[in-house]
Amino acid sequence: MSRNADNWLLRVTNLTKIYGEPNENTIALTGPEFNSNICPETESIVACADISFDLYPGEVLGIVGESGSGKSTVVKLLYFDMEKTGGAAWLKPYADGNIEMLSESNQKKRFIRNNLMGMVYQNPRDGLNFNFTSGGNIAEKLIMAGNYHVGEIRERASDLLTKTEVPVLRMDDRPANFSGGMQQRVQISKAIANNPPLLFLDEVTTGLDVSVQAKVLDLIRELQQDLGIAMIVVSHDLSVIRMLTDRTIVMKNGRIVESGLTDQILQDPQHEYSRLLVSSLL
Amino acid sequence: MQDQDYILCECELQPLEDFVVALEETVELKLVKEPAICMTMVQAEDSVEFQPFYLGEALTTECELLVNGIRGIGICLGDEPVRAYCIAFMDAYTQMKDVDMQPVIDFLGKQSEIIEHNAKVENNLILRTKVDFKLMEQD
Amino acid sequence: MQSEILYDEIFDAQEHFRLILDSMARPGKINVIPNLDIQMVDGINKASALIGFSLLNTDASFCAIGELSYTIEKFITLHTAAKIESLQNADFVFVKGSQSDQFIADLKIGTLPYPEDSATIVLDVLNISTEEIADSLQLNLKGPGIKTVETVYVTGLNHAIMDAVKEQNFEFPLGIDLMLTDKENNMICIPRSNDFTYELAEPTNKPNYN
Amino acid sequence: MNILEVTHLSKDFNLHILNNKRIEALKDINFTMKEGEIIGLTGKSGSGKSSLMKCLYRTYLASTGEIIYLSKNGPVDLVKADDHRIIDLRKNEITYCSQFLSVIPRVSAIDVVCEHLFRVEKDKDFARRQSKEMLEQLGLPYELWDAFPVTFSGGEQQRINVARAIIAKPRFLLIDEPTASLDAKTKDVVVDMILQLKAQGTSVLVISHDEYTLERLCDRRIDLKFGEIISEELATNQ
Amino acid sequence: MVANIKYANKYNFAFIDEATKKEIRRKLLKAVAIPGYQVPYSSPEMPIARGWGTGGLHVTLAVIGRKDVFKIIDQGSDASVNACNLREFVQQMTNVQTTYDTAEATLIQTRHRITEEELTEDQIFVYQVPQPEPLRSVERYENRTRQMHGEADYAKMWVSLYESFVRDGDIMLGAGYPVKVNKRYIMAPSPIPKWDVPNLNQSKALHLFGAGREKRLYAVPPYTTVEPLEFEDVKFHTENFVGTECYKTGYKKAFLDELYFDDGSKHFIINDSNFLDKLEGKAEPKQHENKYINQLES
Amino acid sequence: MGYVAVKGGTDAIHNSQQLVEFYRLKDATTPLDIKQIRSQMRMAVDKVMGEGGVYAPEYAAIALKQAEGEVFEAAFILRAFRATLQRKYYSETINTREMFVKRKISASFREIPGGQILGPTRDYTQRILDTTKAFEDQEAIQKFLTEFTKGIKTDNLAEITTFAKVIDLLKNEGLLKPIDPTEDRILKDITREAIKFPAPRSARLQMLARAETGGLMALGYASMRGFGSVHPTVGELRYGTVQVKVKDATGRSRYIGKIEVTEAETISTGKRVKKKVPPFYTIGYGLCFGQNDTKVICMGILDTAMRTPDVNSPANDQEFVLYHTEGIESMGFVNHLKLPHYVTFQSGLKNTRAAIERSAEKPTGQAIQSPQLQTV
Repeated sequence: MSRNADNWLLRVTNLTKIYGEPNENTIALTGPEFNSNICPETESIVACADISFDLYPGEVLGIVGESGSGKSTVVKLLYFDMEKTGGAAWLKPYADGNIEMLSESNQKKRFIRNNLMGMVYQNPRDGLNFNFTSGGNIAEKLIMAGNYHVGEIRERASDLLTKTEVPVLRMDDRPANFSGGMQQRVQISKAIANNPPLLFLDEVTTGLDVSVQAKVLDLIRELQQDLGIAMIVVSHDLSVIRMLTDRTIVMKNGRIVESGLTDQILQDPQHEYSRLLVSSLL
Repeated sequence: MQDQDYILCECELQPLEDFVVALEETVELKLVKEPAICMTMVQAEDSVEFQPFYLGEALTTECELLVNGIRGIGICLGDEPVRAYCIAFMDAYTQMKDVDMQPVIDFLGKQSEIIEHNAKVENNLILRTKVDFKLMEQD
Repeated sequence: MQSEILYDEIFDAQEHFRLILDSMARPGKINVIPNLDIQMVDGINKASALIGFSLLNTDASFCAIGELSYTIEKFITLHTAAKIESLQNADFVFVKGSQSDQFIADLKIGTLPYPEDSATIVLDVLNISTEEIADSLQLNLKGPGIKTVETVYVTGLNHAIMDAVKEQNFEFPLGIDLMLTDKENNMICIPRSNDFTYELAEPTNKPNYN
Repeated sequence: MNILEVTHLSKDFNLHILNNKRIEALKDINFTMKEGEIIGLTGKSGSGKSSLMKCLYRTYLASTGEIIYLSKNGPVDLVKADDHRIIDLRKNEITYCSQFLSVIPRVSAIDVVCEHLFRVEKDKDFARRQSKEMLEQLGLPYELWDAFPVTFSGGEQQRINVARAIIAKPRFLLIDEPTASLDAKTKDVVVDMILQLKAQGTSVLVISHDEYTLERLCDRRIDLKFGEIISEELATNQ
Repeated sequence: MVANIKYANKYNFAFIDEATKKEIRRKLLKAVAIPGYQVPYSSPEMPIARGWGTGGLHVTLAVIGRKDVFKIIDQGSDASVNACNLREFVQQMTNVQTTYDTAEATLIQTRHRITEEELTEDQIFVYQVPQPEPLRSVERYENRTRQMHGEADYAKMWVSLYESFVRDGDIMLGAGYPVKVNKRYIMAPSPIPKWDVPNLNQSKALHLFGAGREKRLYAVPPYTTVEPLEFEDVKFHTENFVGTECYKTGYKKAFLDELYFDDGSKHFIINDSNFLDKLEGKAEPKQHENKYINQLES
Repeated sequence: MGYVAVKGGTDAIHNSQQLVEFYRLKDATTPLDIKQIRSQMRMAVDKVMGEGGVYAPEYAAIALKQAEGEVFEAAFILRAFRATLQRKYYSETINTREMFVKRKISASFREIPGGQILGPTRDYTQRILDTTKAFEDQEAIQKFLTEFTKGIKTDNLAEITTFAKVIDLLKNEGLLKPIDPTEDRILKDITREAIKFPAPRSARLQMLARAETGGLMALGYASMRGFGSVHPTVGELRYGTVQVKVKDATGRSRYIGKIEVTEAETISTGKRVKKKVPPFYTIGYGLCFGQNDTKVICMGILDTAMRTPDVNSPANDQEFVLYHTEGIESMGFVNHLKLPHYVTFQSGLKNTRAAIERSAEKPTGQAIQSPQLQTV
């Protein structure tokens, strides 16, 4: 598919999230140049501000930064887990990209989330309902998108579990008793159950053993290749970013300090903070 | 002297009833609303942030009448048809002109004294339960 | 200036409410509010006023718009003690069917968790009938309460109001509910759950053979 | 027609760790390249050959200058073009083959080679067949085909790296030391493969220290020293 | 001097004060306009205990007029203690005519059953609802279930049905089987047996639901689509009385009570007392029709 | 067959009501006078009013008599009685700073303005069963009354005064947490509209004021004991009468009587939300009809607890606290289990029997598959 200015999948402009009661100076007095995202006048916290980017179909975008940089906030805002303070976002498959999705009613947001997005959280508990079986968790996502056929649901669930290397025999077990890596793979199955065009991955390997981490990353790579899903990968770990992404945004104190091709960010970082990040990796 | 409503709500019922009965014969009287019970929602507020809230309802009796064409309204807590009527009557009566108010003033004054005296006695009984730290130290 | 009123707050209110409930449960079903001998003010259908008497009290708010709105508001407050509110906050809105449709966009439509926190419009029209009348708007009603389709004919109703209502009711359960009354105390209701369409009468005044 | 026009290209690095020492990796580079041409980049190590190649591929951001690349859809300045445009070109026209295989863990040799084909080719078996053919030509032992290249020797990795670049049949190939650790026989295979690409219209910029390779491949050579072009000459084989 | 009428207060018609009646009436209209949606209301305490039908009473007393003919049943029976108690209360407070005859009634209050006899367009059917929130079993917090309804976010509910099937080979919900009203809201039909659930669909009567303790009102207007939750391949079904019949009438197409006699023997009897009376009196009451009943042999 | 009795329900109910009366009266003792109950069962009457949410001492006494002393039941009767009466008036805000104080203590300071006034309290009565109460007669009562009031010099009585509040002292010194500007300060009435969550503070205080004492105590105690983090100091606890005024139809402010209330301010160390904010004290507020120390203290604890939501501690969870301390509702619902449920039970029975049958047919260990998936 050729890339031109109009075939973006997700367009984000000036996305902003502020906690507390900001005043008119809050934005101006926070950010990387102040090395803080807390407004000195109001103590409001600028989780992220002025975040703009386009994501293309099938593209994998990385967002990297230290904890508190606002990288997770960005995906949580886009997945409607949080309410934005300002900014806008459009998703092509929703109303042909003509309606700003962050201002839609919750009913419509839910539709978008159920049908057009998937999310994998760092903690499987956030993405999975531990009171349901792993099959039930996948069923939840399928049902949300309108599949009400138990046979088909179970067939799809067993396909997904196979694809993500979770033993199908454990379909009717609750993920609470699974290992961390397996929980994460169930979570991924659930997230991609509806073949969403867009998948968010928020620190998905953090907290897993290194060997398990590698397997999860492989799985994501494979899925990306096989299904061509566009992804936004949030991680503080540059090796994850290097392995998965085409393009990378570097965030600090709630702002984008640099964005570019992933190999360029890694080999020729422009911003002082990116250089620091990269040098700590090498 | 305390406010008229206060005296009429707090005084003994019998003298009030007797006093009103005596006056009734001197005037033309029309009952607009017979004494009936209803509810009053009691509003309170917390003592620090002054957050208003509703504490609960209090049973109330209300009555309305015309004394020589002058409207009198009586409201008091409890199921008290006679008292509510008397308050309404007195409310209208004390708004009348060309009537000798001295008996009314005397009545209210006397009742007020009784009420105040009783309250003071109770208060003094209560104050006996005050813990006196200074005394303990001196001993 | 308390006007005398022969209205039984217990039994008339109950009887009228049952008729309103029936009309709300069966959109398009015409119920007739019994003609009570009460002193009216100009500018509002008697049936609309009776709807107000039956449903309003201090705990509810309303407003009237258009000509004579001040008189109507005073009249209704006097008899119900209901609060007069701004258009944006009113629970009930009394308005003429000939009114322009702009006010509709200001009405509250509720929120997704609490969709009932929304306005009800009590709309005065000239005629409501099951049979076609000259210059009428033909309303085709479909939805809960209706077996197949219900058709009613209404005169004195600006069709732009119906367009505006449709627009406001776009995202069910958000929306507003309609009560229509006419000069003869006929009443129909159109709840937000209703999926209505309308047809305008032919511009030429065709003779009515019925 | 010129497929590439590089004018006043320079690249500085600011080493903030070393007291913000500035290094001028490339200084005012100017050259053009014709469609279907093979240009060899020569010079001692540290002369800026790889930096130049990375600037062309946008792994490095040029400090000044222009790199006008004539894509299928018209001219593009590779210095200023939008990231998405670059990704698009990388997927469809420009391939960069570095000196070292950037290993993808836990992917078999065959699949590493196929990576590009998988993106455009739905039929995975067909892609794998092509990949096998190429590995066979390059003489990679069969038993390694399904193994993970992480553990391979330098020469073996090099073959895979070259194979995955060439199999993509790019319009513009940037290739860094394709023959450095290969035996003479394999060297010839690689050179032949590149020449075959040229025959199909590919333009190639190649870095090599190997005179034999340069001799056989290049239409022209550009010699760099301290980040500047010191000579530009037609190849002897022309 | 006025008479001392202390302690001699008379109760208002239909007990509840007029302001509260108006509030309930306004809320009922909203409930009808948004079928299946639970409207919060003030729900004042009644002289019967919370959980004993206060919500049903609120609705009944807010709609009832002097011309109504009132019937009340509990567990299908006109004579059950709770029904008797409430009937007497309503009668005392309104002086309306009461009846056992389903066809004759204009206003019917019920606990746990829909009458076996078909309801008509002239009837209002009022349910006493103990637990109005169908999602409570999957979400304990009210503000979250509200949000779920608001956004039609019913996946959790469906997954619980799916899991029930996976665990036990069937959707193990009995009385109060959740339904979807007008393709939008999931609603608790009060604990009526599954047998009755299909009779809500496209009913001729108006159905009003009152949950007093939980302070919610909701409604199903006549001629409204009401569908029990079911999967395309795992279907809702009603209670199975195959192989049994009413020991008094031999009738098979009605909801039956299971009785144990003193000798330990088990018998079945028609649950709806008025329906049973009519059959025994050789009358032919018109029964509800639905695809589940229609399949049965009489 | 118990409840299934055909047509027999009505008579049984009537006879049951009669039987209740029989047991209440069968010993033919002197009838309890309402005034007696009101004065000698003062605490029970107060509890009935508090939990009934209606201030009407005489009616509460009647309800207690009718309920044979069951406080729950009496409160319930009072609540139902309320439903039939129009609410005609809303009072002006009562002023507890001008309370006629009958009891006033503080745990946070030794000496407070006006001193520690114990008032009528059972706290120090040593709970020794006083068997002489069995012989109490008119004479004894008169004797006590004369003795008790003897010491009062009626010609030289101290004036009635009002007292400064302990929390005002703390407040003036700037020790209290500044008012949270984000708090929803709207005035809601939960008897007029069902409570919505998150509930504004006005609704929470109203719910607590009429909640059941035992329920409040269980949760307040839990919070102090460790299932929560509020363990306050009683800043001040007051009991006494306050004046009630309303506006009449002509708009004049009218005194209509006084009511007895108990009030508590509990002081806790505030949770710090922002870093640079010092550790101000937070105040929990409790107020209820009648005299009920336990209730207002627990109300104060829960008022504080609910202001910092935390699902891990029941006392900090608004929905949990407010839904489950409503005594009339919990009592009713618990008791509704006594109603016949044979239709619902039958419905469940069908499911259970079928499931047991299915499990008997199915070989153990085999996963259940949907009909379409037998072969998967």
